[in-house]
Amino acid sequence: MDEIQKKKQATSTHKLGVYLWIWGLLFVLSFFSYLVDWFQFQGLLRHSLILIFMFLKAGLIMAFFMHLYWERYALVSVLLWPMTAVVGFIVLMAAEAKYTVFTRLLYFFIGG
Amino acid sequence: MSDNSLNNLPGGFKGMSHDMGSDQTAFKGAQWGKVMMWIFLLSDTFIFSCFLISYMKGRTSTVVDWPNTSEVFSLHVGGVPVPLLLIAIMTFVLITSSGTMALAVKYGYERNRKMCGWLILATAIGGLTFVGMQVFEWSKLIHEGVRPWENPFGAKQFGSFFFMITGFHGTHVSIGVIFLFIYARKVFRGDFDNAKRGFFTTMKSDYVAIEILGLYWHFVDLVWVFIFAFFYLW
Amino acid sequence: MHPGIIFLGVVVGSVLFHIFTPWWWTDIASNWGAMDDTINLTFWIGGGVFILVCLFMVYCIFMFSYKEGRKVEYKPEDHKLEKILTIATTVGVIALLAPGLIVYNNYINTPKNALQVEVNAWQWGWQYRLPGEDGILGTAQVAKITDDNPFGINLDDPNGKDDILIEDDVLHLKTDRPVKILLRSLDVLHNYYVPQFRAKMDAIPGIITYYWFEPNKIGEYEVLCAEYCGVGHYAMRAKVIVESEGNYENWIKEQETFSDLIAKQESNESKLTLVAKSND
Amino acid sequence: MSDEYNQKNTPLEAQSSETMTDISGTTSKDIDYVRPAELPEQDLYHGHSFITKWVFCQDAKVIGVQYFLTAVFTGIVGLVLSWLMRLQLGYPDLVPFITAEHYYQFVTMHGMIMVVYFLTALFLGGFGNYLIPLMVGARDMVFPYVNMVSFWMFFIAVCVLMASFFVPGGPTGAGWTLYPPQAILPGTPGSNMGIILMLASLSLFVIGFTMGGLNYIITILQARTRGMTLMRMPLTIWGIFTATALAMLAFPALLVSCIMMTLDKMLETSFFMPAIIQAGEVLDYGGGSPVLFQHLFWFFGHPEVYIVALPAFGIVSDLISVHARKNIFGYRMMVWAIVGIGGLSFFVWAHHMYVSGMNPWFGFFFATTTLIIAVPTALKVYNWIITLFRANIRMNTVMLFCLGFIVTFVNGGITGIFLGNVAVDIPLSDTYFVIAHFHMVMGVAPLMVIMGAVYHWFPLVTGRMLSEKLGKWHFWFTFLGAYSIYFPMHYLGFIGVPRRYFEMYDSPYVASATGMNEFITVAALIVGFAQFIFIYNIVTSLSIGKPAGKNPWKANSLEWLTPEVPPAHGNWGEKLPVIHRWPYDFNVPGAKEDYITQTTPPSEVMSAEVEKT
Repeated sequence: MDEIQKKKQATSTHKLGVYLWIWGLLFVLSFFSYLVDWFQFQGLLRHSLILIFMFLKAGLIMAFFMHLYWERYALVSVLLWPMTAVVGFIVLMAAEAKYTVFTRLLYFFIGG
Repeated sequence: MSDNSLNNLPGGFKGMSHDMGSDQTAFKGAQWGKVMMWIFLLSDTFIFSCFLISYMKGRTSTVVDWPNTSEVFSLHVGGVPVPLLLIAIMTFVLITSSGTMALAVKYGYERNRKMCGWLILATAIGGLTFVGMQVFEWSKLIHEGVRPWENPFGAKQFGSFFFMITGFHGTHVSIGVIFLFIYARKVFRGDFDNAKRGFFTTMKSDYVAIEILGLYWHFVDLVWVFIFAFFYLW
Repeated sequence: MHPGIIFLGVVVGSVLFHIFTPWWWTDIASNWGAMDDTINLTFWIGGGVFILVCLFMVYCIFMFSYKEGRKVEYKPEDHKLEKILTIATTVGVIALLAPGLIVYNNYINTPKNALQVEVNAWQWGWQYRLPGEDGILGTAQVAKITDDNPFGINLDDPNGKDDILIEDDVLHLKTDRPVKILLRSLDVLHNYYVPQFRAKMDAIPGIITYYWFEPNKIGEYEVLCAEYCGVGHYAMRAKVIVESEGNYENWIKEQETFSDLIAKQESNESKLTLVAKSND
Repeated sequence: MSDEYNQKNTPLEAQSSETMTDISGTTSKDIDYVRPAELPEQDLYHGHSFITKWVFCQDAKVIGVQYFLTAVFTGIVGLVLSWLMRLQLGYPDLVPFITAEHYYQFVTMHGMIMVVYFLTALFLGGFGNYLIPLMVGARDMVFPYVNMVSFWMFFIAVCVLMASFFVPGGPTGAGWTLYPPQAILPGTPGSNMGIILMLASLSLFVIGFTMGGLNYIITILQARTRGMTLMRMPLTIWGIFTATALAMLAFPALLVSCIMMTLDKMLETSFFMPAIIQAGEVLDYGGGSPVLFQHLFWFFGHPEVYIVALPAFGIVSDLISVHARKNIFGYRMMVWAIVGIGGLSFFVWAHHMYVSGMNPWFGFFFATTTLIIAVPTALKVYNWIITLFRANIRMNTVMLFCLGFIVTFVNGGITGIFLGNVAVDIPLSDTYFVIAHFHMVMGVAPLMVIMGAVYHWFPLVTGRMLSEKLGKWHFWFTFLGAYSIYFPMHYLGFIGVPRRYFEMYDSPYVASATGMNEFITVAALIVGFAQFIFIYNIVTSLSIGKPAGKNPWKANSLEWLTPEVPPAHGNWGEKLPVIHRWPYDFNVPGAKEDYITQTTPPSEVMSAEVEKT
């Protein structure tokens, strides 16, 4: 245990610069995503920009602030694989939502 | 002990199959509490995912217009509406507190009690500020007539999802703030240096606890990143 | 008695029960014979697997019950056998799935000439709306339902004016003509289910769901609600009468259209105002 | 040190890594080598008063028993409710006091109790707590305090659930699926306090379970003893582990749907509520989507089915192996099947919704994924019966229950293929076929395993054997009775009798079903009463049962190898056990005994030809 802790300390103590860098990056990225709204980008551009900045921020927080970058792959993969279930759920629910709004518009408003 | 230390283990994917095939622990060098927090956060991720998926379904399938968030959440500064100003400040505050938390973890492992304690306290105050601003935001919206069950700007579900999702996130922040204060006190008192036994669990205190608390706090920040993108910006 | 005999009895009993059962499908009265076929296919394959597995188990317990010092095979794995079993099972599963998906594809694609029928479900009863001569149902919303407009038809939709309204739970259908059932619920979940037609679908408030079938046997059928909808669920019945084209046309002529209903209400109102005036 | 890691380390190889071949060149010390401990000894809190020893106890074994007893209590409530339902269906004139409201309340509470508060709590809370630390060689769960809180959360959840029987309006009668809008609208029994208490109780259950689940997962992953690789764990642990992992990821969906429905009920939000006219009155709802609830519910609900089934799969594999005196066939495949079924179970949920009015194209996707899941499940069945082949089968009560499990599970699994295949499901869904299917596959089959497991582990927990004679009577009544309840019930579904009908009606084509309903009711009463044989057996055996001694079944796995029987707090006395092999070395050629325990070092069984797999 001691060894492990020492190892941990060794990696932790070196990283002040890294933390500050990530911290700065997060501010910049947040500012960028704010600018997406400020300039009122619309449509695909808006959504893809929002997603890109979001995933970058999330990735930075997870990788460095939550130390995932330094964790062993066993832990990382156990944490990330279940996300496929969430992704599947999102895709299917997006399709379901589209279908719902389609029938609502068709039978409640448009007709034919 | 020597052949167990992390340095001698294979890394990368080879390390993964080694770890999974080995005895005793699957996550080499990861303390029990830390793994627990990770698995808990995984479960919590599913909770927030379900909230956001419901929100996606609700927002897409309503035939009533969804309010324009950048107008609804704008603040008037000197008579000029600035879109999403408050949200931007809240994001700023939360990221700041995340940074201080990351540093607190670092100093905790360095057994720098003072730094660690002050940084945790700063994090707690950041969290408190965030909750305070959220209270302001809620009262502003309520003042404008938005309720969980109705919304003057368009679809009913806007109010419902707004209060539910930010409320659930705010609850997480508040719980985090409470624990941050408790842990700041523990750090200053030196519990982690003396391995004092916990009041409830009777287990010995260890600086790993700060990292665990940090994981939780960063997670709260992480969720905010998604809420900010999907609820306020989308 | 050796337990193997009883287990054998269970398997034999199941088969005999299946052969001699008086409980089986109601006679089919729609085009969905293919559903029965896929069920039968599943029955033969699945039943075969059930019998084989159970018989093998019974064989094992007869042959290998405990004997001190019996020589036991020590063979943790047998990759070849496992591979064969995996492939055989996969083939079986594909054989079941493929026909099922083909039938389902027919089920969700309604033929072009299908007659539309809107079923309105509420706690606890049914009513129907048929398109008039234009063959198109007018748009309608639950929120617009009033005493004067029991189906919530949008008044500004010209397609709705000639819709035929049936405020009764008996529905007449033409034989050999596909029907597209559009389900609308006013309150909770329901399900318009006629066992003889095999097809079913939930009615959900908030959206319109559909299914189709082609009734091909003249007769009267009972409609059951097949989705739990509150205390009255078990009593939520209706009737479908499948009849020849001639009888159907006679029936439909007697039904009231939406414009008839509006006209009637207007004349009632004017009568009322006349009465009111004469009372002055 | 480097040798250890350079050596190819595929899991099963490690299981019997040193066999006859390398004995010649090495000393016995080397072949017994096991890596040194990575972690320090666990710091345990030893209770010293009655309250800390038996009530707020932190010993996983006591918590397991507490879970077990609480779950069995709720299970008995569920059993009584099922009797009342069956009486109403079979002999409506006999029980005029059961109104439609009551009937639907019984249906709902029976379903919810049995699935969540009985089976889930029993398998994971009961067996999980008792067996995990023992089987992986830990002194206790990793967070004993959290584990204790977990049980008391569960206890409060049960209390809240039971309280709903006594509130005005009674418990909810929305069906165990709690579908909105009806769940929260008048017209359904218990739509006020009943449903609120139900949702609150479920939320508490989820919170409590999360605490327990974290313990189970981390104990299995991070607190195994020396030599215990993942691929040397008994399948029981694999089943419980995968089920717990599923629960950790599936219960969030339940929690979210509970929260949203509570808000719909109490604050009149419109998450699940579209525009509704009830009894001529327009309600204040609008724009919501009831199907969303169904998706959330089944995103939880389908994994939930496997949360119940996977521990049963695991436990039954161990029971079969021990009592057939033969290794489980295809261990590695069994593990992958469990994990694969678990993973796939998150992509099949909407097969419960084929006729729910969801996007019709989903049918193709979900039918395909559902039938894919049939393949690993079928492989597990093959492996169980192949294990029996050329074995040495003890025909005791435990084995009988395993055989009963195989029959009922195969039967229920095959009817599952009917319902998973979308075109076949359409005529059958919402009929008695569904009832028969899921009772067979996740009611009777897991119960067979639970009972078998009780007969198997009772000697460990109490130090005394259960009566074999009573056990056999109990088995035949339960198995034959339950089979004759649910096998004919499928045929009611073929006729087209819809489920959740308070009364069978006078429709001509179901008039013939009356006789069968009466038969099923009688069988249900008999099976229910037969359980009192079981309870009697347990109660009397506690004091007059034959003393079991150590390892009465001659099993290999760790739980039988504790210094004391029943095991004391801390499980292992002075020293933690060291593991040298998997738990299935039965009848190894060349070995003196017909079993080699997991702790037996290779040097003690030099002549055993442990096969290199």
